[in-house]
Amino acid sequence: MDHWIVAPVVLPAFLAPLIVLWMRFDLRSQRVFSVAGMTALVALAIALAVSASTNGPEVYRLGNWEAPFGIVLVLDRLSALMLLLTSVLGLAVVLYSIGSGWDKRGWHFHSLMQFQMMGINGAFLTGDAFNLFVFFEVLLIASYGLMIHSGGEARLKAGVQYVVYNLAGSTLFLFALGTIYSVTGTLNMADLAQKVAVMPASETGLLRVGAGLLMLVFAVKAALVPFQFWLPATYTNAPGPVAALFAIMTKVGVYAIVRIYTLVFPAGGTIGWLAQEVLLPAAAISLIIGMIGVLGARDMGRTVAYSVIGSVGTMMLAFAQFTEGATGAGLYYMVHSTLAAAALFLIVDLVRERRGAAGLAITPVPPIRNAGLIAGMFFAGAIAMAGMPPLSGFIGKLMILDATRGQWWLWGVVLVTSLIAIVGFGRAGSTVFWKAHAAAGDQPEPTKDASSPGLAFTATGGLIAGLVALTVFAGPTTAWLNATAQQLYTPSAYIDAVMVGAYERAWAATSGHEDSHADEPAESHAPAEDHGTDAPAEPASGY
Amino acid sequence: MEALVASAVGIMTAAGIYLILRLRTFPVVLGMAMLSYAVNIFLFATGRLAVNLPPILGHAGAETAGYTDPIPQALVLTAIVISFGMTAVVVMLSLGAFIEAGDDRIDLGPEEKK
Amino acid sequence: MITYALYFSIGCFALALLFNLYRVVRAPGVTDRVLALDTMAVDAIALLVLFGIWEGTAIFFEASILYAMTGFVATVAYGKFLLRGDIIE
Amino acid sequence: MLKRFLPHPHLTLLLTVVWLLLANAYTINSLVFGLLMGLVIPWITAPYWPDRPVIRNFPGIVEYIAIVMWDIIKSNIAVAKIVLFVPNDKLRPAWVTVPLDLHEPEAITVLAGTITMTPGTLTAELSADGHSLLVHCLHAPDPDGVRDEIKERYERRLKEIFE
Amino acid sequence: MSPALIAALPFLGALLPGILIRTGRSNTAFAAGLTSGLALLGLLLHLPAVMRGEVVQARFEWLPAIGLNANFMIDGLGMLFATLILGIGILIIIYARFYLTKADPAGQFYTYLLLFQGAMVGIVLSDNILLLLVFWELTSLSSFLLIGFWKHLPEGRQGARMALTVTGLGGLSMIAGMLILGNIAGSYDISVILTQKAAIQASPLYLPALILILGGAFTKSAQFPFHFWLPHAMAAPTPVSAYLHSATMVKAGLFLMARLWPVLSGTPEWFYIVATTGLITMLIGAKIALFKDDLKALLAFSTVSHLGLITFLLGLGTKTAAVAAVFHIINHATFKAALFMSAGIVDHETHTRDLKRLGGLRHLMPVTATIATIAALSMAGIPLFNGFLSKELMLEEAAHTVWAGAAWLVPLVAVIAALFSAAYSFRFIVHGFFGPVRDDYPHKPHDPNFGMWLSPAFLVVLVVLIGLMPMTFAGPVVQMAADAVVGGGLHMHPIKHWHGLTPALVMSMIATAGGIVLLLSFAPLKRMWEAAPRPEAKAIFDWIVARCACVASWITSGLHNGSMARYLMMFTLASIAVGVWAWSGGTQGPATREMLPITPVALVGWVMLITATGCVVAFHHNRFLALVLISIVGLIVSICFIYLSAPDLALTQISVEIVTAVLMLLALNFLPKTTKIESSRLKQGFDAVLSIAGGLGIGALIYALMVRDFAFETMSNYHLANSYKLGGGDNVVNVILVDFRGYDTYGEVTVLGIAALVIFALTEALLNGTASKKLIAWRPDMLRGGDKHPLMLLVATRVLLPIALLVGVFIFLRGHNLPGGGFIAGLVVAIALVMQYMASGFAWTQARQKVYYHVLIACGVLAAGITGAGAWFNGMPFLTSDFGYFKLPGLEKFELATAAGFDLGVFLGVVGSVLLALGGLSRLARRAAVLDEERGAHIVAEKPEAREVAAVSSVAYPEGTPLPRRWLKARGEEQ
Amino acid sequence: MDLFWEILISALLVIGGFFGLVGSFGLVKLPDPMTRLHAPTKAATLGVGAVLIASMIYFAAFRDSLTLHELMITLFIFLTAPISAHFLAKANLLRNVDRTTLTRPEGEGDWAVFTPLSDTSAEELEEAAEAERDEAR
Ligand code: NA
Ligand code: NA
Repeated sequence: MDHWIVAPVVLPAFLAPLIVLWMRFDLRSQRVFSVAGMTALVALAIALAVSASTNGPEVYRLGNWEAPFGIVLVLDRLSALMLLLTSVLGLAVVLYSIGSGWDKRGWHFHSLMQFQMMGINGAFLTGDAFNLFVFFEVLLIASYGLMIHSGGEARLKAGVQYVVYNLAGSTLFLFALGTIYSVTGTLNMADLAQKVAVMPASETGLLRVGAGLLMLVFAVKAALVPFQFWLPATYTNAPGPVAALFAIMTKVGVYAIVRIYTLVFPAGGTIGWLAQEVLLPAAAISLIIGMIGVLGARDMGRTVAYSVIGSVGTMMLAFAQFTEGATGAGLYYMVHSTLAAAALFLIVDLVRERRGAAGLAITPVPPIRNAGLIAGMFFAGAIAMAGMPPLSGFIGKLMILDATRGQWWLWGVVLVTSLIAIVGFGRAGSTVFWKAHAAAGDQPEPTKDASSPGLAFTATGGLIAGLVALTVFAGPTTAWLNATAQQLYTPSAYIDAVMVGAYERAWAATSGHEDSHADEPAESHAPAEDHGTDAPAEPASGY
Repeated sequence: MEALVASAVGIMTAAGIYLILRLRTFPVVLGMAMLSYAVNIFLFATGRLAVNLPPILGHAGAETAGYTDPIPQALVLTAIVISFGMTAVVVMLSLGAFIEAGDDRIDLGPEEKK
Repeated sequence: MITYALYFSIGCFALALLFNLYRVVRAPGVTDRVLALDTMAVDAIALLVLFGIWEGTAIFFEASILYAMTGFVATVAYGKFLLRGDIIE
Repeated sequence: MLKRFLPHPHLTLLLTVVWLLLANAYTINSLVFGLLMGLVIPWITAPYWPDRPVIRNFPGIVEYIAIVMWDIIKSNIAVAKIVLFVPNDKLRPAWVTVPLDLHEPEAITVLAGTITMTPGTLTAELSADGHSLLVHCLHAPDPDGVRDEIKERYERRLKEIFE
Repeated sequence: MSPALIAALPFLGALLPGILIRTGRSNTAFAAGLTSGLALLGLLLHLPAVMRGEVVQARFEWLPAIGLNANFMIDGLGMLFATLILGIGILIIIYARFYLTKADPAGQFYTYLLLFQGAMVGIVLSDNILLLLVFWELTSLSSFLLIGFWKHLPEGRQGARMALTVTGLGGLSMIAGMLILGNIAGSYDISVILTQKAAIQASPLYLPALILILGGAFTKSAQFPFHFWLPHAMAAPTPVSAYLHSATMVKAGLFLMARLWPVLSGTPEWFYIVATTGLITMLIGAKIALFKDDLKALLAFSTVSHLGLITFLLGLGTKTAAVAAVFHIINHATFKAALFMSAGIVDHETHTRDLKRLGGLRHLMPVTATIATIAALSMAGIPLFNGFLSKELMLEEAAHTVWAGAAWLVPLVAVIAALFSAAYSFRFIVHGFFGPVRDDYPHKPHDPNFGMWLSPAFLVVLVVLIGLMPMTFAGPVVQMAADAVVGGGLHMHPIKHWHGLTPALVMSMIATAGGIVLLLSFAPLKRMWEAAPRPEAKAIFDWIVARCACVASWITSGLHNGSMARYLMMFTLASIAVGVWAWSGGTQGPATREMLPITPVALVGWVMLITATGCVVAFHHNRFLALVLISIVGLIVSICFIYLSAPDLALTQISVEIVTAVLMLLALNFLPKTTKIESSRLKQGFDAVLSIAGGLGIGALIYALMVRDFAFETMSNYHLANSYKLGGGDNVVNVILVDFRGYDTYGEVTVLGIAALVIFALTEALLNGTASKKLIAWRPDMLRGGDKHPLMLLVATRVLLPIALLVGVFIFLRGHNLPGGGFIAGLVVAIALVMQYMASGFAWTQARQKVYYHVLIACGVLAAGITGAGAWFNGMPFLTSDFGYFKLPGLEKFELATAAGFDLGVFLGVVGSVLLALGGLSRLARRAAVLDEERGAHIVAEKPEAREVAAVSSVAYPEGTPLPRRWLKARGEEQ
Repeated sequence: MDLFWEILISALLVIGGFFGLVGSFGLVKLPDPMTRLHAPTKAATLGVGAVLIASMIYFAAFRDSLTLHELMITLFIFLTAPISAHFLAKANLLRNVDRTTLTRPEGEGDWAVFTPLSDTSAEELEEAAEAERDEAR
């Protein structure tokens, strides 16, 4: 078995406590190890992506227990893609934090980053619904810590809302999981898929409730309307690099929706088109609300934050089609918008760090240091985010429009909101960067502790370069992503990889084990023995 | 018995929802606590109810009666621990916000009064 | 005979719990309520033990120990709060 | 030498016995493990309990416990009677100040605990200088008698045990 | 040279100014010019082939999945436009070198200009409409940068935004149109689309596609009613105006209409939309231009008018009109660019562009005056200049056009437009250059140096040459381009000066004469014009955008108003709605399980739980009381777990309960002790209804679940059967936790550890940030007694600690087989230590702590991880456990399981996390408790300094314990 | 012999139940916080104690498993109950008891709970008490 699959979880899970244990007081070592860890994660993710694109879904049985009795990790194209995206973002963010000095403004930044990676990677890899909850919590709690990194009134108040909102989400998650388990008797996603497919009609009511509530949980993470409320204040008040990292957080929700509603509750199956019926209107309204927010926001951070909501809406419009083509387009747009949002948050942070007391308000302040370069990057980021050519946002939108042909209202929404976003970004950018030249007063004093601004710019530029690469190599990228979509819409490969022979092997292990422990006082365990003998009779209820 | 448990879960949920809709952090935290009780019992009850059949081998009251479903229990244990960690963080966070802001309102004000 | 005694005892402690509850709901001051909570923990331990006898299982004793311990700590914590505000000084 | 490996023999014994009670398995394994714990835990917790008291009169403890047990039973009956049959307006609650001769904190604590556990009395407070206990009586027509009984029945014995 | 390379060259060239600008502006301009020149050269190498009717192609796959490919082609139309773009580009680059001052960032200018040039060349050479879209939008973006080039000018910023908004709008509409068009045609390649005329025009989506595409073309080419952005784009430096807003970019819309002419034109829809729009634009633009005093504004509206003219011609859908359109495109590019550059020279020299302040310049700057006069006469349509020829062709076409049955309408409008056109052209000459020399120019002008007038002079030469010998100098090009426009097979009639006394000539004469009359009566007309109310497009646009922004702001901040209650209300509402809706879409089977009987004790428990819950809600304003009540709920819940066969849960619940209570009390110390009633009765009522709905929903859900069996065999049967055999433990829950689903637990202990780290980090932030001062200033807000460390508690906790630790060890060890385990044990030990903190205080206890809690947490997470990773050495997956039975001499057999190592990790993590978290809270309290900052400095952190504190505080009793001084003295004497 | 154990166990159970009930009844019946403190702390200890002993005997006599866990629990309750009561009494002294009804202890100091510490000045305490009284009204 290929142990590398678990490495994206275990590596940060070891690194983080080691940083706490040995390097608590040594920022330099923390930085070295953090960057090394992130780099290793990138390398790992690349290797896993290569593996996933040549092999089918690969299964890693934790504790050597067969599914559904133990927890399995499953590596397929989609999870490999998410791992890669996460680690690239993580690396950029860590570099930026070091360059901007954010990491030294509070405790445990680097260990929390590693824990954050552990949580996100875990969520992307797991093949078990409850384990998904656990890793959601890991990534959430790490994100709480990162969000409030270095404190301050506004940040803490926004932090309270962020945490409380997500606590409500976690509660809903448990209600949903409980419902699903209570109907199906299993938590493994592949096993669930099998069982849901042959679910007796009498159970569909409750099952649908479980599926519907679960959708909402993911909608909370993805910040889909009406669950988007937590996002603007959180992203605006979080430290810049953290907000950039959070670009992937909404995608965790998106990932979960894509995964669960192609694998476990496929559209048109037992539960009908439940997912689409919920998702499509939510996505459209998110897109509208988000882009209106881009225009209506009075602070640059919020401009970007709302564009994240809008972009999630955009990609969900594609995913909610539940077709292979649209999913491919959605995946492309997801990769693009993650990088674009992260880049924009870093740029916004560059601005904030240099505008001193003026903060991010969309008002003219005398030109900041490196204004030209920052303005250029903002221009590029905004173009990408608004979906203007030539950057990947345009291509993504084009693909989504192409895949949703015939739904004219949807085209209208996408195109009109694009215009609103263009106007919004244009206003923000021209006020902050251009009107600045007309503003009176001295150049604002930048924050002192940027140890190496070059690194910060490199990290930001790197993300923009990523967007450019995504544009230039759109052909091969979409080919890969379309194959990913194809894999998602042939879930049998996933299910087979996890479940074929699993019950038989599991119960065979039981009988094999009886001999090796024959010397044990078995008489005190008579009830267990009873179960052992009669249970194998009905293992494969899902087949 | 099922009716008692279900109604208790429902009432605790209702109490929790009411409290999280308040305007100060403290009642909201209390509401979260109520909700987590409710969800824990909910999750636990998804394994169906059983009296004196703890999933401890060889300790069942009547050996033929079997055991109650251990999976939800394990899940609830995990959930309890996680929600404890979360509660600790949210309590500390709301305290920090209170100290910084001088009040414990949970609202931010329109776009944080900007 | 033991069965009836158990019935009686369980009934007593259940009733006791309700009395405690009354004192929690209706009390002039807060100390009474903490006291009622403390008593509840003690009555709960008794019920636990009685339940153990009823079901013939000794599996609940650890719970009893823990209840005793936590009941005590809770009372002390609440008491210290009433006394000083800051429970860890 | 023995002192070095067994700095708190009473505690070690107590912990070993408690372990056996807990484990409820009276086997060699349990005994060995219990002893091990009995040695290790006092060593770990030593900083948290500096100045562990020296018990001077071991048999005295047994006698004291017996007396207290008996008094608890008596007290419960007495209190039950008061609760059930004495109307509230007939109740004569009283505050009694008990000046202390005991020195050891542990001894004072035991005394205060004993007072609380026995009939109708309850240690409410210690004076700031540690000289006196403030005892509340549920129904004490004769407060001075209560004070004298406490000093005679419990404090004297505790002084023998601890000091 | 490959067409792709021709399009790419300007982009590559755009990189140069950034590098070269340090070596000087001339080098930069030279490099930029060289790039354009190179591209032009490459292009012209293909001229012979294209003239022969060949199409040069280059194809690259970019995004084959949706048919977006980098396909380029050079045909006649592309050749013409590309030549114009690159040729005029070179002239503009030269002109700009002298126009820009030293203060202007010339490097940026050339970068933007070349970006624009590349985008423009890309548009005209694209053989793929999606690729064309990319370039199309790029021109919008680069023009945004160029218009806003002078960042300090508000007009520049506003003009840039307006241009971006309007052309962006068009671009988006065009995206939709192109997607539809490509879909009808089955390909996005233009060369393919152009062959699909029948299919396209027959498609029901033809009209939507047409409108959407025209939306792009009209906005770009400033057609009515989108014409208003163009004059405001004149805030750009003049070279930009000359290049983008007269010669090239605004012609992109025309190009597009010409490009798709073969497949889109010829239908009534096309005619009525395009021709009408063109005609109206022509008229309106000309009329407004006459009354503009700003030279550039006049030229801008004139451009609008001429663009309308060309649009009108294209809209007619006839081949002759197409020829006229192509010809006028060339002519307009030459005279209008020359005019803009002249206006720029005037501005540059006199420092004003206001016609009212000018006049008489022909004496001071004869060269400029000559150039401007020739170009303006061409614009007016005076014979011998090229403008005359194409205008004649237009009037000829107009004369034969019947609009909705009215034969007189189009000719009439055309004549009026031409008349205005003549008038403003004359005004440009007369008011600018004729008349007496004034003495009040803002700056005394003279002719600029050679470099600045070279470019317009060159264009004016073309104006004259084409005007004189059209078939020699323009004929082949017009033939080539027009042939491409009409889709081949064009037999062009020669362009002649004299066709006899045609209606066109008459109309032309009327126009010229009328123009002169208009100019003569200009002053009264101008007064009338200024007196008349007229819609100010910019004001309307600004109003609309401001309204939109305002509404957007209102929606955004109204929706996201920071009210958590509303956010959570929406959350709840949506959850209930989706739950009910989802349920109603499925079926619900009847009950299949027998219910358990309700025992009296259970009923009592239920009553208590419900009462306590109700009281929490009713009394939640009294926070302390609410905590007590919550503890009761917790107690009952844990008893409920015991009753329902979940001892592990009960133990965990109750021990978590107590730690939570301590935590909440620590926080409540600072927080207000009561919650004021702030919500209105209405809100309370609504919240109550919502909560009850939510409660009913969840209650009904769990009831419905409990009355039915699992639809399939639950997986836990396997766990029950194999917990002992394969997991080595009797406590199935524990075996699940540490073995079957140990990975969950791994995540869970991590969560706990992270929580503690977060709390610690937050504490540090509060202690070292602005909060620190607030903390020091904080004063207790409740009654406080005097006894910090009550003696009885002190003694009791000291006695209890060893026993509690023993109990912890016991619970840890038995967990695998009986209720217990690492988590509960960890909590027990933590609670035992918390008791020490409560009794003896933070400093005293902390000083006795031998291990930092950070270390415990890290070791816990690591221990769990290492146990899990240990399996790798056996070649097994992460977290694979093993167990065995061992025997030591003298002892009985005992079991050892690797899962215990995992549980140990959990144990350590829990102890460390709980204590680190509580410690954080109490450190805040310590900071608050001191009256002066000095003592605050001694707060013990998880830092090496803690050891020093430990050394200091070796006293047996913490400060503040009520110990008799007498005894202390006595003890001191004893020692 | 079994009958003897049965009677013993039953008696203990009845006694336990009785005292448990009386303790909680006292909590309801007695007139003021100080007197209420007496009832449960004592009655309940005997109540639980009797039940615990009954349980111990029951398992030894009828289930053949001598467990002494119950002793542990009893020990624990007996050790902790006075402390809880003490704390609540102190809280009562601070909040619910008129200070003038108490005699001051002999010697220099006052009762511990009334001795102000360095961290809170007398005025502050007074202010807080004032505020708390307002709150109560
Ligand atoms: Na767990
Ligand atoms: Na356990």
